[in-house]
Amino acid sequence: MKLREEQTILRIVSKLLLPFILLFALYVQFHGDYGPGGGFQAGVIFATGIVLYGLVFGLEAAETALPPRWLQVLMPLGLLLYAGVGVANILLGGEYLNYNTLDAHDPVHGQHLGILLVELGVGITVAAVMVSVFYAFSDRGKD
Amino acid sequence: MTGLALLLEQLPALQVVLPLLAAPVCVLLRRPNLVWALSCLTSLGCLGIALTLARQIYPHGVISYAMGGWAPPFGIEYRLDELSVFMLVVVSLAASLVLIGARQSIQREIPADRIHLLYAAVLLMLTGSLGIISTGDAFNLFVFLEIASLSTYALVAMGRQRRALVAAFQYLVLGTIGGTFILIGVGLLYMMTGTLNMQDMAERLPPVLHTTTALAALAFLVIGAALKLALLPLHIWLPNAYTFAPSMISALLAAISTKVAAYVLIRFVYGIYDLRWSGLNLPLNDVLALLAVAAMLFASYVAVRQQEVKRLLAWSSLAQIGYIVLGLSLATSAGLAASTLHILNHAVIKAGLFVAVAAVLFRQGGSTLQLADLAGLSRGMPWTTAAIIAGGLGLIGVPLTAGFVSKWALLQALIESGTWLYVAALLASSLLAVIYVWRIIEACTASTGDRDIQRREAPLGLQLSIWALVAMNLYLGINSSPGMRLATEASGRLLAPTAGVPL
Amino acid sequence: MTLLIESLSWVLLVAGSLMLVVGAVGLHRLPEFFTRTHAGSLTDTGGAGLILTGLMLQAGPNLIAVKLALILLFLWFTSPTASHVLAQSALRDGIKPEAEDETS
Amino acid sequence: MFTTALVAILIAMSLALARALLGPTVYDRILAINAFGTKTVLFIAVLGFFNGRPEFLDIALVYALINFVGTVAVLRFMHYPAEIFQSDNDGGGS
Amino acid sequence: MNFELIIDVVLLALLVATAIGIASLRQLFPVAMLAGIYSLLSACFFVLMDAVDVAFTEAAVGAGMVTVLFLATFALTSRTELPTRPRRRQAALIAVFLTGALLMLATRDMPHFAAADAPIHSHPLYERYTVTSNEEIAVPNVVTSVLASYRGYDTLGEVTVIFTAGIAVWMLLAGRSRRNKSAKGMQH
Amino acid sequence: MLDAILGLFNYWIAIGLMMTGLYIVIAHTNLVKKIIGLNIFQTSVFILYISMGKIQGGTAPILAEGTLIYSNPLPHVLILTAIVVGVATTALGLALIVRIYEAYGSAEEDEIVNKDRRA
Amino acid sequence: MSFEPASAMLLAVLLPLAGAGLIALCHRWPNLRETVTLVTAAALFANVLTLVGPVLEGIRPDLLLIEILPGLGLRLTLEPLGMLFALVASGLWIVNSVYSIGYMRGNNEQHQTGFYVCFAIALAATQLLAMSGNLLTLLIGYEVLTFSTYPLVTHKRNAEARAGGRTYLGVLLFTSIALLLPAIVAVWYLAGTIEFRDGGVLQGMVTPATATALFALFLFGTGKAALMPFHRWLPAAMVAPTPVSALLHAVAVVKAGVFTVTKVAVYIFGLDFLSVSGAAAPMLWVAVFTLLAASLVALSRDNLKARLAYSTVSQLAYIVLGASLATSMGVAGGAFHLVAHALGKITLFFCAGAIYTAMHKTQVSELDGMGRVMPFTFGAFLVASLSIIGLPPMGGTWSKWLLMSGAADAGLTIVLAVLAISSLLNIVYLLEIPMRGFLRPPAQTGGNGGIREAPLLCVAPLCLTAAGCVVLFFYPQPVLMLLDTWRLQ
Repeated sequence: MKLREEQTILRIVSKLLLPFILLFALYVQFHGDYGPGGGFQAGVIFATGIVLYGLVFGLEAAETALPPRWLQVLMPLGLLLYAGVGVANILLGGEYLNYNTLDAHDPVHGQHLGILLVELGVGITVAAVMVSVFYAFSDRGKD
Repeated sequence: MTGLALLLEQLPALQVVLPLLAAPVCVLLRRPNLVWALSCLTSLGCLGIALTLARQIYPHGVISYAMGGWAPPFGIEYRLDELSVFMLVVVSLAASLVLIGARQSIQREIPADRIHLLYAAVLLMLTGSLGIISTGDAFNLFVFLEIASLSTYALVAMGRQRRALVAAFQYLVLGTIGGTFILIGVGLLYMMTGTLNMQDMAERLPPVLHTTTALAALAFLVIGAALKLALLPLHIWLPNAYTFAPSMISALLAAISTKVAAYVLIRFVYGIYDLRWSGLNLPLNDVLALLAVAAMLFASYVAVRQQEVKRLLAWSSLAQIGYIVLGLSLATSAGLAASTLHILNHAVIKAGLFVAVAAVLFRQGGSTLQLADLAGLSRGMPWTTAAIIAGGLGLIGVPLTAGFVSKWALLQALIESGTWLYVAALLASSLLAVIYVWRIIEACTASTGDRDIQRREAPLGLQLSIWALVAMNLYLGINSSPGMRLATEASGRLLAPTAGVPL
Repeated sequence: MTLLIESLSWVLLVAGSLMLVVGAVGLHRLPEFFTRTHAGSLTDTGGAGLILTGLMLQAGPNLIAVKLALILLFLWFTSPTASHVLAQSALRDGIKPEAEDETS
Repeated sequence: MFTTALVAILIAMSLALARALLGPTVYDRILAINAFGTKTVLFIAVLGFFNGRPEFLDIALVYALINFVGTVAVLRFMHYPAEIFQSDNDGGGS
Repeated sequence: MNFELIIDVVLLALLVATAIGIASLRQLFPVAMLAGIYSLLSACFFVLMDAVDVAFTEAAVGAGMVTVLFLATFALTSRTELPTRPRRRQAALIAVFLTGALLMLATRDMPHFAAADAPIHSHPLYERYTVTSNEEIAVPNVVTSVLASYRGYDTLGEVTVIFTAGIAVWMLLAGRSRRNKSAKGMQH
Repeated sequence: MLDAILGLFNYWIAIGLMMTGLYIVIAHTNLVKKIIGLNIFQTSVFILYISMGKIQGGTAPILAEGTLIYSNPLPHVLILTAIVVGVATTALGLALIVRIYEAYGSAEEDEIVNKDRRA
Repeated sequence: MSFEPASAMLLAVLLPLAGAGLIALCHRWPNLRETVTLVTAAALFANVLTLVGPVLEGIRPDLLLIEILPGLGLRLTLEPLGMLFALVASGLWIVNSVYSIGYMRGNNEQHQTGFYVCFAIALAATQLLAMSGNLLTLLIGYEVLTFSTYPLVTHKRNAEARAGGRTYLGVLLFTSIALLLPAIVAVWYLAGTIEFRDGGVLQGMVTPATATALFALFLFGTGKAALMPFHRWLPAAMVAPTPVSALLHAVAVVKAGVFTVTKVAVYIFGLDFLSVSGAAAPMLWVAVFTLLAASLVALSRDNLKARLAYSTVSQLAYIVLGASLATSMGVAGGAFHLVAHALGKITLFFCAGAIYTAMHKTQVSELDGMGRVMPFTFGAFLVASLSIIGLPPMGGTWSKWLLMSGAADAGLTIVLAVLAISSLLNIVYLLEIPMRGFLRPPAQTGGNGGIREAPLLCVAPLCLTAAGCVVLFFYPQPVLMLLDTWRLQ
């Protein structure tokens, strides 16, 4: 097919954009304290990047870049990270998700640390779920 | 403070977090038997925690737990009173008893590579249900309601027939509408009170009770909860969902989902609002009672006409939901106690019946069970037949079964409030129950005729689960004073007059 | 200096707005798909370019300007690409670039 | 001044939406919707300045990105569903 | 404020137009894209209402991921829908108008839009979040501090919801080789 | 009167949108369209919530120098969560539809019901 | 045995249950199984006999087993009425068991183990019922009896049996759930207790109108008492094997019904309250109507068992009538009739079964001349018929006498007349059978090969019970003594 030739422009542009997108996702992830954004949005943007890659270069290419096996680990991992922070708080003698306990001397720093970890957990799970949902749908059409 | 005492203080959170942690671990573990064992342990752990909490709460009263250390109403509060701890015990008990027997049945009905996901979904459903019960925050309730609902949709869809998918979809659409209605209701309430904490809401509501906004909020909350509860006429999703779900999942659904929805309804109409408030210019109890009566009669009637056992049981559940709603619509302590007790009793009875059906299906294969397929059951699986009979008698409300006690309590509450028509309806519904139960029993004892069915009893795990549930059923029927006392105390707390309430 | 930048950005903004409106009217009024593609591209590149540059002048040299530049970059990359692919698939789909004949 | 730009953008949005609703071909609609997306990006950008809090440009940035992905997705799924579903062995490349 | 109100009105009008378009179009691809537009528009509206985080999310999710999923579903299923049946339409209209009437009734006693003295702004929660949080958590984005700390438990629930959805989709769609087996099973 | 119209306008439109969404869910037989309807319904509820949080002359609740009025952040937080719930539901619903289509060869409710009835 | 009376009561309930378990275990060895049945029956009777002494002394053994709900427990209390019923039921079980063995083996019936198990459970239920200390316990015994006899009724497992079983269960459960249960809940609500107490618990708690309604609920609710229009189950249950019919009509089920009625009248309403408030009056007429109508229907039935069934309906109405008279004499008459009718009717059914076993005849019109072939059977039939009609020298005389005096006490002359008419009807429909047997010439086809009785295990019991009818006339003291104890208190 000459499909691929027709889409040269699309391929080049996408390849150019992709690093920006992933970088932007990281930015949103860690800039959430100061501006709009946070783990959830970052996860979605990251997933969108992978989706773009999959759309343009095919599912298998995407699956090589980010194998489904990883996703199956990352998905529960993010949730465990979030819930684990809470358990850590309990072990440190506070209520569940009481981030103040994370830093014995400076509760505000504890809060920052807690929010950072928790948002990371959100981001990981969301990105993994979104990508794996996309994979699942695309995978279905292979017949 | 010792570590143990410290841990005791954290139990309200651990109750919900335990299955929440176990679910992702299940996904990571992947080995079916391991995952099953983990789920069983988790649900038993939840049961243990619930019982420990009950031992604290029944003598000492409400426990408030501030999530994240933020005092309510600024953070999310877990607020456990007698009713919620009662429900915690019911849910975790039903989940443990069903899960113990689930291994073989699930193995037979679900593809091997999805079993660990299925158990994870079950645990998430448990998480959601326990979270709904524990929380004192209206929005948090919505979130956990959606966790429970989403996992339930997925579980229903895992049924073997293709109709399971359609049933799950129907459930999803209606469930989401219900959830969104609750979201609207919570939003309107938030608008009028400025808070999300249910306790705080209840305190700030009386001055604005006359506003149409507050009344509409109640209407939305009730409709939303009724959708999740499958109260007639919002019931259409339930028969299909129960019929086509994997058989052990039907047992879980029957024991947990609608019960938790009933709890949500009770929370809304008594925990936030109070049906007895005179400022409440809505004929809400009458409407609820009428719907309940309609459900009792119509659903029982439909159940009588069913040919498929799970569907029959599903319609019977709809009728039993009617009992629960009828009790709570009375707005009396006795009525609410009867409802609460019936939540427990019906959970045990129906779970037992569905597990027994699962046992039959395990030996027979297939995914639906026609009444005619039961022929010869009493010879091949006499113990399972006995369990089905015990459960059926419980549904009718024969003395010495759990069903009798709650029916007795409900009758008494109805007579106390002088609503003789409802008494008549309750009795009529019981009579219809006699008919549909008897159709099952007759089918079980019918001779096989020319067909030769080779059957033997289900594997030990399933039997264990069945007999634990039947034993619970009989125990609750014989020694129901403790259950009744707990239910009465629970309803008493909920109806206790609080300051500033315009009665 | 400030005044100069201010007025320049003002001019750019107004010009961009004008271009947007014209493009949109074109999108609406032009007879068939390919001509409308033209109008659309005009808006996306020209109008957006002008307005974003105007905003950049407003913002001054800081992160905001960088972001605006990024947006512009995105739009300039993606918009023509999208139009290009769209036109291509329309062609493949059998839509002929004939101005006279507006059929559905 | 931002007001002018906002008004212009809103007018453009309305016209694009009208085209999207009127059609007549699927491509007309997609084109219009795509153009609409671009306008939304501008709208958000200008609105930030109008409100005096221009640091929220991230949203506009995301829009620009999403818009592109959306368009690619439409074209992909409309015409070459087989292609993304099928492998494209050297496609990953680089 | 007045000009903001005009923007507000225009955006809402566009939203209504989009919604009607979605309801009436039967070519499903444009419908999916219009749904994306609907999200974009509501996100613009959210920005106008100062809800930048929500707008961010709505844009990324509603216009991005969800639209892609819709499109994928259409590609896997059908691209046009059948016309609705009149009786169904009537039933829908009745249900919808009942709900609408109830909601309209609810608006009668609502605090007015943007009124500063509405209960939700006078409740201590508001001040705690917008003022005190600066000392307690010291994160400039109040939404983040409320989301991740004050109501962090809600967010845990939110992640759980997403996780549940992930598991559910995986359970339903993964594993192509077994699917053929189960498809055979379905046809008995 | 005008005051009431302006003061409640947003809510009324949100209600109108909700009704449209609900109408799509109930009236349309295409399953995907139903899910789209659900999405519209939910998004309209979000609009209702977010309208609630707006304060006259307020700005986004991201703390900055100077004495600013911030709009109420709590509805924003709630809706963030609600959006996620919506996405999750949508994803699950669509996955179900894909499976339904594979099993029935149709994504129209009426046809599916007919096929079941015939079976 | 030196049990405490209270433990003996508990034992009376547990013994048959244990027997049922043992019978099920002895599934494979029929002889052992039947031995277990007989031993259990004998042990039960002996055990119940030990209770007679204490009860005659005026002791009321009382045992609270468990509290289901606060104030609502499983409670056993033994008073003279219950003693009488327990005695009759356990005594006749022995006879019935012997007969069953003959009948079941004679007819090669299926599922014999299940048959004996259900029988034993039914007996346990009657004991529970007889010794119940409150309405709840009574209800439990009542329901267990219903469910345990259902498999007996549908013993044949064919369509006819299932239809009969459906009517049986339908009527009994309908009445108990729709009428009896609400009546009990109402008593609980109105009086605050559902214990059986001397003089009743309702006095002063309810208005006469409520009392009337409640009494009606109780009487109709006790479907086993077969008051019209809830009598349909009784003829329907005739599809069962004859020993079951004997159990249903003589020993357990119907007697449980009338026992319930009498016990409720005496210990819940209290005779004084009942007569003062006039609550029983309407039901009196229902009983009278049932009595006459059932007799008339019996006349028109040719099927022997059906005729006997309607006769039972009519005879039960006597006992209900006795309770509804609300005088101690009337109740005593009813209670005595409980015994007399039990003995008489079980004999009649045994005879019917014997005829079926030996000759396979079921219709009255086929019995011409059979008396000469089966002299013992027909002789016993004659004796039992006379007893039921109430002619001396049979036990039934006393009950008719007591009932009539009761009616006279209450000043109800019409009732006297009705009793007289009914006795005449009894003569017509019951005596027709021995008359045909002995006086008519045998039908052409019938063999005249001398005496051809049913197996000994069938004939011996029926002779025994027929003898019992006679003994009861000459020696009614034990029963009267028991009833006296009750009246003294």
